[in-house]
Amino acid sequence: MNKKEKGFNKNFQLETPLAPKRTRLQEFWRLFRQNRLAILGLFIFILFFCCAIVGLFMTSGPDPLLDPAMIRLQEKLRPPLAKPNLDSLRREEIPYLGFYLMGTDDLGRDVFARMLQGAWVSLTVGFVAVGISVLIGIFMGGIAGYFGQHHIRVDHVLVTLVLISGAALVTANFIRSGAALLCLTPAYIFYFIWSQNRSGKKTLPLWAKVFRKNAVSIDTLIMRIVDIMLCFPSFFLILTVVALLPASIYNIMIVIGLTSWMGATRFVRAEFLSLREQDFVAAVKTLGAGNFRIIFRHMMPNAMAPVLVSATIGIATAILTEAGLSFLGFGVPPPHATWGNILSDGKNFIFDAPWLTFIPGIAILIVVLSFNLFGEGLRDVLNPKLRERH
Amino acid sequence: MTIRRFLIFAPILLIIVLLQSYFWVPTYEEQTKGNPQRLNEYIAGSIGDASLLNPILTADSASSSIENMVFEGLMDRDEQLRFRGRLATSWEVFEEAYFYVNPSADVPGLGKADPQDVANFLKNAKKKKNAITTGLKNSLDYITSISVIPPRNYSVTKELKSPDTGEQKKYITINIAAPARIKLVLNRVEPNFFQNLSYLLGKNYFESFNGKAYLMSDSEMEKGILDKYAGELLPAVEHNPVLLFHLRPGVRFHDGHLFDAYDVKFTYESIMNPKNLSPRIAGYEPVKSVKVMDPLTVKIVYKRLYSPAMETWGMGILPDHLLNQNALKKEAHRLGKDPNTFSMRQSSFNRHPIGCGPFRFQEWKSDQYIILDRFDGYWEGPPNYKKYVFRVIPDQLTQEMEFYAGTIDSYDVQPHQVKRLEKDQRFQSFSGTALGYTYIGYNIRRKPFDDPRVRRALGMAIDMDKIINYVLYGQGEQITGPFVKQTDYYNHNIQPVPYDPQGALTLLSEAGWKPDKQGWLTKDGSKFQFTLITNNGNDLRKAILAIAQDSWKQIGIDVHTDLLEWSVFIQERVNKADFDALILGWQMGIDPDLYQIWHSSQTNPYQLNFVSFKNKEADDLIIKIRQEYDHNRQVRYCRMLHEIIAREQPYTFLYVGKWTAVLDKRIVIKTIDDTGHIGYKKITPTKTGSYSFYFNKWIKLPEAPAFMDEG
Amino acid sequence: MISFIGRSVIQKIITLFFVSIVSFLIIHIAPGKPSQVDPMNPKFTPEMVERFQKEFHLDKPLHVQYLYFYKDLFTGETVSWKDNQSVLKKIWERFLNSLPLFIVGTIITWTLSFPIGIRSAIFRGQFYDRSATFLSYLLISIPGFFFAYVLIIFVVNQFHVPVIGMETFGIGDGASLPYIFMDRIWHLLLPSVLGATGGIAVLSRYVRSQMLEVEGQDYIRTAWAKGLPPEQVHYKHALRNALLPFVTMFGLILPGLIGGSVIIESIFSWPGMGRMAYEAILARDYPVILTVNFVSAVLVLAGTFISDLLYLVVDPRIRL
Amino acid sequence: MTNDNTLISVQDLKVYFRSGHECARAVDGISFEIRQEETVCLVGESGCGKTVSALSILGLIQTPPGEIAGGQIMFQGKNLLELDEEDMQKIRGNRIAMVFQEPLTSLNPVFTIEDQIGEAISIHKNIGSGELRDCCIKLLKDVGIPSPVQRLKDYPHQLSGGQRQRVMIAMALACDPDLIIADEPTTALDVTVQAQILQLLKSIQETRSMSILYITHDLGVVANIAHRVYVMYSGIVTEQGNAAQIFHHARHPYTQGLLASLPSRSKRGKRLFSIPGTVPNPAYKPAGCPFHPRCPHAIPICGKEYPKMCDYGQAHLARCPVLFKNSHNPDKPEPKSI
Repeated sequence: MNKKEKGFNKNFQLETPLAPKRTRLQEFWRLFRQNRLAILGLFIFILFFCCAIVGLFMTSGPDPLLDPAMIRLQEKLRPPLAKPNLDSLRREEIPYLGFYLMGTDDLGRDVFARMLQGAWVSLTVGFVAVGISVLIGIFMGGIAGYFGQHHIRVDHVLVTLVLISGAALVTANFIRSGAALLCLTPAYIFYFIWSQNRSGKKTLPLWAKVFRKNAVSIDTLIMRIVDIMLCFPSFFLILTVVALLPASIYNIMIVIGLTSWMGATRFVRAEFLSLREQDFVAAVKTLGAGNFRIIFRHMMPNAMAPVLVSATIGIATAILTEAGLSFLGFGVPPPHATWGNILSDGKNFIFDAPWLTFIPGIAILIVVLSFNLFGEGLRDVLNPKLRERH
Repeated sequence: MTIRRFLIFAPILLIIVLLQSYFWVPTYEEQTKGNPQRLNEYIAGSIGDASLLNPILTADSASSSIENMVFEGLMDRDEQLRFRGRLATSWEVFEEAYFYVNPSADVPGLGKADPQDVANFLKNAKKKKNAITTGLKNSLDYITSISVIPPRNYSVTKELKSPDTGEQKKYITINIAAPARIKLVLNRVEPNFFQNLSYLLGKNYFESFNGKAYLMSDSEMEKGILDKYAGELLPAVEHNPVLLFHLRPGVRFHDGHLFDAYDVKFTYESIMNPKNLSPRIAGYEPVKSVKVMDPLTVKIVYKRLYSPAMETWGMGILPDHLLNQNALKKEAHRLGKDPNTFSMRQSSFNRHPIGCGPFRFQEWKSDQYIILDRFDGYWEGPPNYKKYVFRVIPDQLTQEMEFYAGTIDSYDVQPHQVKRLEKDQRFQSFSGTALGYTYIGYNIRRKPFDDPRVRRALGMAIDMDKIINYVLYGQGEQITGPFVKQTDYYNHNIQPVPYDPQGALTLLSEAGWKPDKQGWLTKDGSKFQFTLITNNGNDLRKAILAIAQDSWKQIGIDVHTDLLEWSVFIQERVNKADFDALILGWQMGIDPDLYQIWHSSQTNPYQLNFVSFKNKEADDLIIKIRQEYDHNRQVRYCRMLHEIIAREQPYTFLYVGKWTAVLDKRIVIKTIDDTGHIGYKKITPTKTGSYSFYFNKWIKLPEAPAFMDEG
Repeated sequence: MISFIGRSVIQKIITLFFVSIVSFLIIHIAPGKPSQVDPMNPKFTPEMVERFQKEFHLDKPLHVQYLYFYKDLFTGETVSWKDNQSVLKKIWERFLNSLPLFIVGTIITWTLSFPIGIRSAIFRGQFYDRSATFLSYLLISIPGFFFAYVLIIFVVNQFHVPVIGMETFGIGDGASLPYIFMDRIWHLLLPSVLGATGGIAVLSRYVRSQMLEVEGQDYIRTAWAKGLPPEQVHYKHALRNALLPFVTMFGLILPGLIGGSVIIESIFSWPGMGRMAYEAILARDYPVILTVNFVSAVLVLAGTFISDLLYLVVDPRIRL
Repeated sequence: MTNDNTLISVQDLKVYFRSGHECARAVDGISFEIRQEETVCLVGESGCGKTVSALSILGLIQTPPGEIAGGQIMFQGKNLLELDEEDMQKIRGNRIAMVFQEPLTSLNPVFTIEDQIGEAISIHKNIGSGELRDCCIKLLKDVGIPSPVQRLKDYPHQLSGGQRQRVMIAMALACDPDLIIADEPTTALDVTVQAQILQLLKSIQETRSMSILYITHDLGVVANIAHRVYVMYSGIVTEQGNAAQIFHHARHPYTQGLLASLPSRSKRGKRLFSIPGTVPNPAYKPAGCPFHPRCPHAIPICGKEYPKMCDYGQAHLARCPVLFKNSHNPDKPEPKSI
């Protein structure tokens, strides 16, 4: 046998050279390309993105090429492709294209210019809102998934409650009692440090023991917060908050973001919980990597897939939500044009100027559709369970 | 396999069931043309539902439109805007004037006089008829009786008003030893009465009356505190205008109960009852007393001159027998509620109202419809329509489609649709000038709006014609002042602020605003910039916002705009006067009382003069207007006030809108004259543009009639 | 089992408590005060505002208001500030209106999405699957109100029948019962289809992915190897397993009872929950807003609870 | 090559899996036959195409992405590849049954044992429900499950691994098939249970006189159960013969490597041998002999020419011309195994 062993080919190649090596991205692209609908979605998405960028440059600045705010009352409700009536317009009022590509609205503003501007604004609303929700989601989900078993002690809860009620009292103009409560917190912290230094091994009094008892695990806490948030019907919550706050584009983005992070939190938490148990994390841990490094370098990239998918679809949802709010009069206020408010403004003219309804309506439809298809494609590709079977 | 079959057939079956329902549904044709019942119903559409059907508890327009049908007031205004009796057949307006005899004053030709002497002196003066001025002569002529009220002692308890609103309330008991008083009954209201009388009794007779001298307090209070109450408790002179209503006999509520003067008194008391939280309380606060003289006569005495008084009695009269203390207690018992806290607000009456109007309440389905049936016992004869239906359709567009389909009878046309619908052969359209106007208000507290030149210039920069033509589609008129344009109070001589951007620039440069290199107006190194706000949900205001921003940008003013939700807009910005400029509208009554909006005392937070317009002259006129009962004099004051406001330009008055409503052409006025002959007339709007003035006579015909006067 | 239920109920009650606090705070801290009476009415004086505030305890500190409100709520005495009607009665009325919409919508969603999703999974990657995918995404991508208008205009112009409201206006007088019933169904059709579009799309996608997941399992291969016909493999073996998560979703549709879409209800003049809540928000009618919120939170929690229980019942693998 | 008592013969079967522009040749032209009442083993490393061949016999290859690119499977005179789906169903479970690798996941978790066994019977046999139950009980008894009546109402998760595999076997036996394909039925089980299951299979094969196609990578099992053995590598059969021939006179370097890597008493204390490298990616197989990159005897021609089957007589064939030539060269001694 020894002889034979020696006889085995020494020049064998450990890895078969014939299978081409691909990076993860290439592999991803190879799979993604097979989904024609998703490719279509991506294509429209890129087109939309370009439009939005081009639109941003063409419609902003001190002297934009296409001024979406330019009011030409005498040119109102002109149908698409109509030529402007040159006699009645000042020179700066003549549309850049020489005609109204998508007609004009009830104030004679160029719908094309407004659509271009709206593309960027709608995109921003979608991205920022989803960005906020994804950030919160990753943060909360990450903490719940990674530090989940850590416990919050009774005194933490009490100190937080005292802090909050103190702050509330101060804002409600009961400054003295509020300040007293606020001072209690550092006092307790000092006491805590002092007693720790001093006592060492001495037994603690009963109340201190109660105070140091574990009240609730971080995971439970965060998931309960998620539960609480999920108890509010989402559109209704958005509507309440938007109706109560002064209308502004930022409020809308923030509100949509703040009310839609629960999904991302759950995804990230689930991924983290399963990743944490996996061998490679244990391996990294034994190598002495810090929590921060483990989370961001090793776990986060692996947990991103479902978040990415839900983010893509979230952008589409945000655009639709904004349109719905616009319908109720709580959308992004002027001077920002969004596709949502162009559409809801236009609906009053559905019999007199149908293009004001149909152009933004169909535009939203196409863009949201492309986002959804793209997201679906991503899901297929990123989902390892489905991938194996291809 | 069963599961698979089920999965395929269930949805198909479902779809079939759902779709086949189409064949059961009556088409619009069947509902309108094929349904003879439909001709006897009038269906109105509304965006919002009514809240409560009780005229004293609500002030929203949806509720009012139903309340007007179910309840009837003492009087209303006719086509010419004159008062017209409804539940009251006639009324008298006169005055009871009082003054305290001033023992310290010298009456010319009488010296210091006791009450009886003064009374006799006045009687003689009246008889002599050779007064010094015509004013005095007239005033004396108006007097119908003179009497002396002997002195009397009484005490009142007052809540102590302390400036820093301390938490504890203090009360003070004041003993009053009131001197003798003379009561004069005038046959009309004369605001200048005492002024004229002072020619007779001496210039200082009224002014020098020292009310303080007659006040005493038990407690060791400072004198100064007592003095504060002197003017209130013992005013030297007092006008007590009186309204005496003679009520229509034999009028019945829908439940058959006879209407009488006690119902009027009850209605007044309900409004004043703090438990009811009536939003109409302000209009009745000047009432001193409501007295039932006999079941068909009610006398309303006012504390002071208050010319809008008449207007307030158009309010629907509530049935005493259904809502008084006893009735409410019974209802509370029935519902198992605490009778002591149970108020009219909780009563089920508010959802099943009973009045004495032309229609009786039938059914109310929240957010769906309210149905009223005609009241056959209506005193003026029952209306032609058998039913009045109020449908709630919250979406404008679907309302429009329902109107086209014939399931709503009227539709309030949006400005941009007027052109299309006016020409439509199926409909008759009415238009008129609205009672409200839209304006841009400037916060005069803030610079640079404190300068009338700036305000004027801002107005000059806006091309009103453009707004009216393009935003309102011609459905509006320019307005120059705060009065209702179709009334006499409106001063038609005042020219609107012209559209003149160059002129605006000149005015602004007079005020110190010069263009900088980029064309922005600056003064002392700071740019002319401010924020213009309005509420959201109003497309016209939104459009004006954009236009104003654009026009001001043209002359170099940097304007930011903001749209706010209504209640935030009102409560956070308007009420707290936290704004630079705003676009808003006022819905006006016909009465020219402008106290709340323009008087300088009304500029505090939560008051309506939020632009802080303060003008001495204007203040005087405003007071005079609300005290003047004489129409012609009132008109004169109003026109003067109009002039001042137009000069000061605290607002840029924009426009008063024109409303257009379309009705099915088959709806006409049907009249039956004494001989029983039936005549049909085309519906024509009244002077105020109310096309539904003769609503009780309306009826829908199967075919549109051809009238001679039709073009 | 009992300890699970007990623990879960206690947990839900605590959550509910926090929900009540959060919703109370959101509403009260946000700008804008309730306006029972139009503040722009010139006849409305500041003294009256004060009196209103007193009447509705708005002058009290927040925690007292909180106690007042929830005391009223639990004794059933909460009344709307707008019209003094009992809030619970109002909600019940609206609930009855929303109910048929909800039921028909849910039935449409569930009966349609299953066949669509299952067939997509069976014909994965083929034309049917692709077009179903495309269509379902098309449906969720249309802005709801735009779609509603297009549909309404189309139906009204083509068929000349009313689609607005809960029934053809005035059908109550004189029509026989089947007519009234069918008329109701017709009026339910468009709004519930519109309400269901999103649901169909999402649910059918979910059914598809669940089916795909299950179809890849070994026991499906076993079933094939037994020589079962494809129907039985797909509709018995695969479906039974794919159904598990959906059984639990039955619990989660419970909150939909009180949801109701403001937009669809406004467009179709449907006097449902959504619109009442929306109008309450605009009028700052706190009792109504808070009660709706509370009830919906209760339903959400009850829904999750039911779905947990259902999972226990349905999945033989889980035993406590 | 086919005898009269051949039950099934697979000839030149090719199964490819396409994905995009790639084509994985999982089974690349294999031929084997199984005679009646015979246990045949298909041996090879994981990923060499054993399971795919088995599945393609039953027509369970998903198309797409899989496709049967050629060959035929003759079973009782019919080419299974040409049968339509309906006829195929009549064969599956009825004439040919299969036992899978993972008893844990191969039983449907939501149906009871009775459902799952009974289903297999009722689908192929016309049988009343009472009879069905008896059948199930008998089957369970046959496969050695204690107290079968109680077990009937159990769900799979309530059984142990060994019992589940017995249930699987019972299911396979349900219709008295002519051939049972057992795809690594013991891999997931404890060693003791493994032996029991093997014993069970063996006894069943003897008592019921059926054929078994046993797929495994475990040569120990092969030695225990097989009458004849096919060794597969990368989608092709590299060597075939009866158990003795394969174990004692392995002719293919791959088989030799496999045997060398078996632990045995004689090798105690020595380092265990392992074949270097891994099975090639089925989409990117090397040209010529697929084993040549790992082969100690490889010569340049191995990388160019596809090797032919070389007949060593007595139905012992191996696909290695190099060793065949060597063995017939009198200069060199015949390769000798221990």
